[in-house]
Amino acid sequence: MIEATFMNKPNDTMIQLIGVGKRFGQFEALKQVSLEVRRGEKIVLCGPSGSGKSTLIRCINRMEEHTSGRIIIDGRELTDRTKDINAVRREVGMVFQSFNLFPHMTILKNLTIAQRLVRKTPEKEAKEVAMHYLKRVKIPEQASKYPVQLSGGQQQRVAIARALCMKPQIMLFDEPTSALDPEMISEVLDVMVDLARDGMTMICVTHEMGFARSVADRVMFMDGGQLIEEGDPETFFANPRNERTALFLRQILRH
Amino acid sequence: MIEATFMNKPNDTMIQLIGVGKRFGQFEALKQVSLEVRRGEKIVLCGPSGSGKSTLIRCINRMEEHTSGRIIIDGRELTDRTKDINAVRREVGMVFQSFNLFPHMTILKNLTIAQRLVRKTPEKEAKEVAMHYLKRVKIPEQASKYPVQLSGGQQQRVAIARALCMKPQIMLFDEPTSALDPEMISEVLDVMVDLARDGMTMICVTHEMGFARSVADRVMFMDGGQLIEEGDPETFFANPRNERTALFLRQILRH
Amino acid sequence: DTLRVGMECTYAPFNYRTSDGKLEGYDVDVAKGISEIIGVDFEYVCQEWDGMIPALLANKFDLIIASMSITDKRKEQIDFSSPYRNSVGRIVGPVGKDLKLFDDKGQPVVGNFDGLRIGVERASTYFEWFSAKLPKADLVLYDSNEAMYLDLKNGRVDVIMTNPMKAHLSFLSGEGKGKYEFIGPEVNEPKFFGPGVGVGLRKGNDELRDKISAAIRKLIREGKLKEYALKIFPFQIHDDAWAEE
Amino acid sequence: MEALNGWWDDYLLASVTVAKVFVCSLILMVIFGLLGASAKLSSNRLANAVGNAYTVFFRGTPEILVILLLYFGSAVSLTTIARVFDPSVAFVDIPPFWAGSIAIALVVGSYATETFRGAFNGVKSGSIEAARALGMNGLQTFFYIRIPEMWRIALPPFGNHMLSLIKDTALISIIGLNETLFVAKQAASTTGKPFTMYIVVGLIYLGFSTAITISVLLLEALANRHIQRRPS
Amino acid sequence: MNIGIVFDAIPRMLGGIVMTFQLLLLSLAIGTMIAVLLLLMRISGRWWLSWPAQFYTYVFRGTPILVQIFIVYYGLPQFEWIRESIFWPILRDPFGCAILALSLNTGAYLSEIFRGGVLAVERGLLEAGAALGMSATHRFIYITTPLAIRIALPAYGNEVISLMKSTALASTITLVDMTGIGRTIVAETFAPYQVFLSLAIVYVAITWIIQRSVKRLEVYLGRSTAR
Ligand SMILES: Nc1ncnc2c1ncn2[C@@H]1O[C@H](COP(=O)(O)OP(=O)(O)OP(=O)(O)O)[C@@H](O)[C@H]1O
Ligand SMILES: Nc1ncnc2c1ncn2[C@@H]1O[C@H](COP(=O)(O)OP(=O)(O)OP(=O)(O)O)[C@@H](O)[C@H]1O
Ligand SMILES: [Mg+2]
Ligand SMILES: [Mg+2]
Repeated sequence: MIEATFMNKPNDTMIQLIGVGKRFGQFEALKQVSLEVRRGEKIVLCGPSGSGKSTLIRCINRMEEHTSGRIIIDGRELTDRTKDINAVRREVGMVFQSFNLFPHMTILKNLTIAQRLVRKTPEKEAKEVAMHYLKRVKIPEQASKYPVQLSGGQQQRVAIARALCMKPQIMLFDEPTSALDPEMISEVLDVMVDLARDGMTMICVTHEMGFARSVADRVMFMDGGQLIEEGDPETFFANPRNERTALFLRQILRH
Repeated sequence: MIEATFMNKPNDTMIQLIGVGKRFGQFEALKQVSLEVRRGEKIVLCGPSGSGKSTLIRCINRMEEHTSGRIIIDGRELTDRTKDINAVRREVGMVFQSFNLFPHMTILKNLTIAQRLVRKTPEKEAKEVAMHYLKRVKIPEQASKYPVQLSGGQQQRVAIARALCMKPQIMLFDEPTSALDPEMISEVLDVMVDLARDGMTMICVTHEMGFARSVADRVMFMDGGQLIEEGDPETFFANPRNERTALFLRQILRH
Repeated sequence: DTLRVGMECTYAPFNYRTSDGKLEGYDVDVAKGISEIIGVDFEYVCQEWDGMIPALLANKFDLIIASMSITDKRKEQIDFSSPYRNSVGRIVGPVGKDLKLFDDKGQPVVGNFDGLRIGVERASTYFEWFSAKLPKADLVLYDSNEAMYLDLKNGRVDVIMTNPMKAHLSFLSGEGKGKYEFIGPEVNEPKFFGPGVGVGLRKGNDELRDKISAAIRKLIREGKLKEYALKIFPFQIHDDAWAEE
Repeated sequence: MEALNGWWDDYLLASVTVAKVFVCSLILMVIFGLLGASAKLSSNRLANAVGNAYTVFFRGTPEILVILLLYFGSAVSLTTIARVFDPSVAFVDIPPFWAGSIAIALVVGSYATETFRGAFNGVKSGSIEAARALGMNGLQTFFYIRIPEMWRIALPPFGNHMLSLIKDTALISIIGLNETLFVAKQAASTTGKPFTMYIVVGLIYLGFSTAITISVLLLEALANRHIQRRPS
Repeated sequence: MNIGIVFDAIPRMLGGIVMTFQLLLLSLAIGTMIAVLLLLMRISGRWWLSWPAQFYTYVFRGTPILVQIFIVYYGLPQFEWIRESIFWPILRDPFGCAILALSLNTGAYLSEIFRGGVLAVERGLLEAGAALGMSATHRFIYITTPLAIRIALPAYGNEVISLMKSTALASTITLVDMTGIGRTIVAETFAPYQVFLSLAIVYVAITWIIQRSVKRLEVYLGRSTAR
């Protein structure tokens, strides 16, 4: 895969991981992970609990620091230099399993605070941007409410809008629907499908296989800190080559 | 349905609800629910959040007291008399969404405590029974651990074994897999399928449609405190007659 | 049969505890003398000054032998034996300040107390005297006498009013020597300071009171009180006339 | 430092007094706390009112006042009560040791009331439902499920209550209990070295607090051994 | 029991309420500043800042406030150099001593309360802030601080009440706060029961007022988290 990298124009490569490792003390959460994501590509990441999926995407916007290998985002390598990190983070939006909306701020404030502090956008413009994305996730009427007043699905859509307000090049999703009631899952997935159609570069950790089938360019399977298998969704689900992948897919699809 | 009751031999009817209602203050959580479950029958109950599924099965082992109608379990009617209630509860095992293992007791103690206090089983025999059911749920090696040291799936299997130790005639499950990670769901469902094959009478609140298809004799749909629709799994999923059922099924099955 | 005797235990040289834990002082000697004569054992209870009378009334002990002056106000609450020691007050202040607090007749000059911070013990006869004579005085109230000397030395109060015998012994001839002195004459108005210091008891114990008074007179007649005083001071601190009924 | 010569034995004896007061008031505090919590949790309105009045009064009144009130007031009220039954009673009285111990136990007990109440309510209702579903009766549920769980929840705040108790013992010097601060007052007046004398008291109390803190940590480890996750 | 004493005593004791509140508010303000300083030291991640803060908290929480007051008031002047230092005008004054001892003491307790609040702020929210590119300072100001205040408020209220009760000890170092006046009245009237009981009721009333105010503030600050 490293060879392949040089074949693409650098401009086309949005995320590049070269032999990335991550240790927590003794424990190796990521082992020699290499990966390349092109601009506009949609990746779905799956795998058993503890396999390192969250760790992987958290390394990509440096919520965790990788301990070996190289990570290059849109041509910028992630190193220890803080300046760079905030610049990179601006390009990478992230949506968490548990929404993590700021509970003491209205929805609108949630959407404008980072714009104002990080991008120094003037108040008025920040509000316009916020309303634009709130419309996009179909809840402009909730702008003046507080997070607890919204349902889980609405909160997660706000979280997505909040990330979009920073106009990132890349969106990372870490099990965005797994904390939701069954009925609310689809409204969030709808928004994500919509984003995908717009050409956003996305990495999404999820076990929603319907979603994977309809939007993913590649599905990847992780286990024990390694990328074990990847492929386009149809062949991946129909004919997993790897033993472990097959077992996992059987388990989550059987019932 | 009330008519139908008189057709069966009483011996064949395990659970009988006649026009059961349940109020919480002003709010009517159950409205005129009638239902009959034969010995060995497996019922899957589904429906949107707040529709009264939990309330219904909690009334069956009198975790809640119904406010109107009659509930008859294995020939015994549930009334205010405490003696009777504990006798009935012994016949009815219950498994909760959040496992509810006693955190301060080892797995073995979790399984023996009620046998010893309620059934007055001698220590040695209680332990044998416990180990028997731990083997049945395939984790005899965890006997001396504490609940937190087990994964969610393992904890739920212990909870099932704990209920089985009381040798109940009926098992009630309230969303037993909804607090579990995707991979652990199947290990719990496996145990439940196994139980179903053994001829246990079961009522199970779940949205695992694969499970419903493979074991349920009848699937029932609740909404607004009423049983709206029922049928055998194949026809229920393929051709829901009711508008509301169809909408619900579309939402949970789409992605 | 024993009686419990309340005292401060920090009021040297009248009643105080030595580092090896023994109670000593003039009050203690008097108490022992009385105990011998009336043939009752005493047990000592230490109590802060401001709670002395409430504690006696609450039966925390049966007698107060703690250098308590016999005043009319106190007599409304408790009974006293006949006196066993003089009761006077005197102001102590820094050397060399010509404060002119008293006129020639020994009466306080009200204006000259202005701006002075004056230390007295809470619930003492000195406090009563100031309240009556100089109601505007800036009084600082202490729970114990020793704390007052410390604060005088530390400059937290400008002058203090206290028992001259005690001040002479515990302060003016020790730590305060050369720096502090008596200011003005002894103040001795029976209206405030009473006829002297006596043993306090709850009302309604007349028999016991008379026994104790008799014992005190006996101590005076036998020269015992003089003996106790001379252990500490070069002079006696009672009036021989008190030996008469 | 030589100022301390001759005072060490007094400090030692006084420390023993502090320890005695601590033990007595600890026992009383637990009793008051449990009584208060039961009163507040009870469905009886009178009990509720008494429980509330108890916590409101003792949480709002400075400890020193409670001590003075009990020391001076107890004799007055106890005597009045006693005379109702036996007019010949002259005086009933609580000595400083007991007046002080009861006073600080009453104050800290009012805090413990809330702790115990919270711990009773804090036991996960899931465990209790499971016990009921298994057919265990109310008493069995109480002793086998509620109490062990409650103990774990109540322990950390309970440790704080013990620290409050030990520190409040210093206040009993005000009514003449011969404890460390009282010794220091006398020693300070005799030697003229107040700093030295009071620092010693501080160090003694620091020692007591440290011992209590360590014991509570050990007890917590014991109570929580079952929620230690497996090493991963 | 002589009720007249109570009617005489209450107005006189209320005269000391100003002193009680001066002690309370001034030492609360200074104590809060000390607490913030200690908090910053403890979460700085530098051992040479965090250890002294921890030691300070340990000492001041491990000893009785009355002993601390006595050390400051009676103890410190034992040393010549303190009496000649620039702090003497403060230490000379019993009011200054009371404020000093009370603030140092309450600062230690408050710093623990603040730390509890800061630690209780959900990690996920800070991560969300970081993921949006907010700097550590921004996160501390806009996320940690407002949420920590909300979390710590009830405990802060309790500490205010504790502090108010501790001000009663100022009467042991000659200050005439409500308790000081009460003790003087007792010494004059020899009626401890009536006087101390009415004094206790005044304190309970003040406690109630403080509690109500904190509750209101809680409701006001928590309006965003109420459904
Ligand atoms: N901060 C940390 N300290 C120590 N170990 C960690 C830390 N974060 C993660 N790990 C470990 O790294 C491994 C991978 O964790 P990760 O969260 O990436 O898994 P995951 O694939 O996202 O699992 P899940 O599906 O449960 O979210 C796990 O074994 C986890 O215990
Ligand atoms: N103890 C109670 N007091 C008041 N209302 C209650 C109580 N328990 C349940 N309810 C109400 O009864 C209704 C039915 O609740 P129930 O828990 O049975 O729903 P459910 O179908 O199990 O939903 P879910 O899928 O969310 O578990 C809900 O509106 C709920 O708010
Ligand atoms: Mg994860
Ligand atoms: Mg439910």
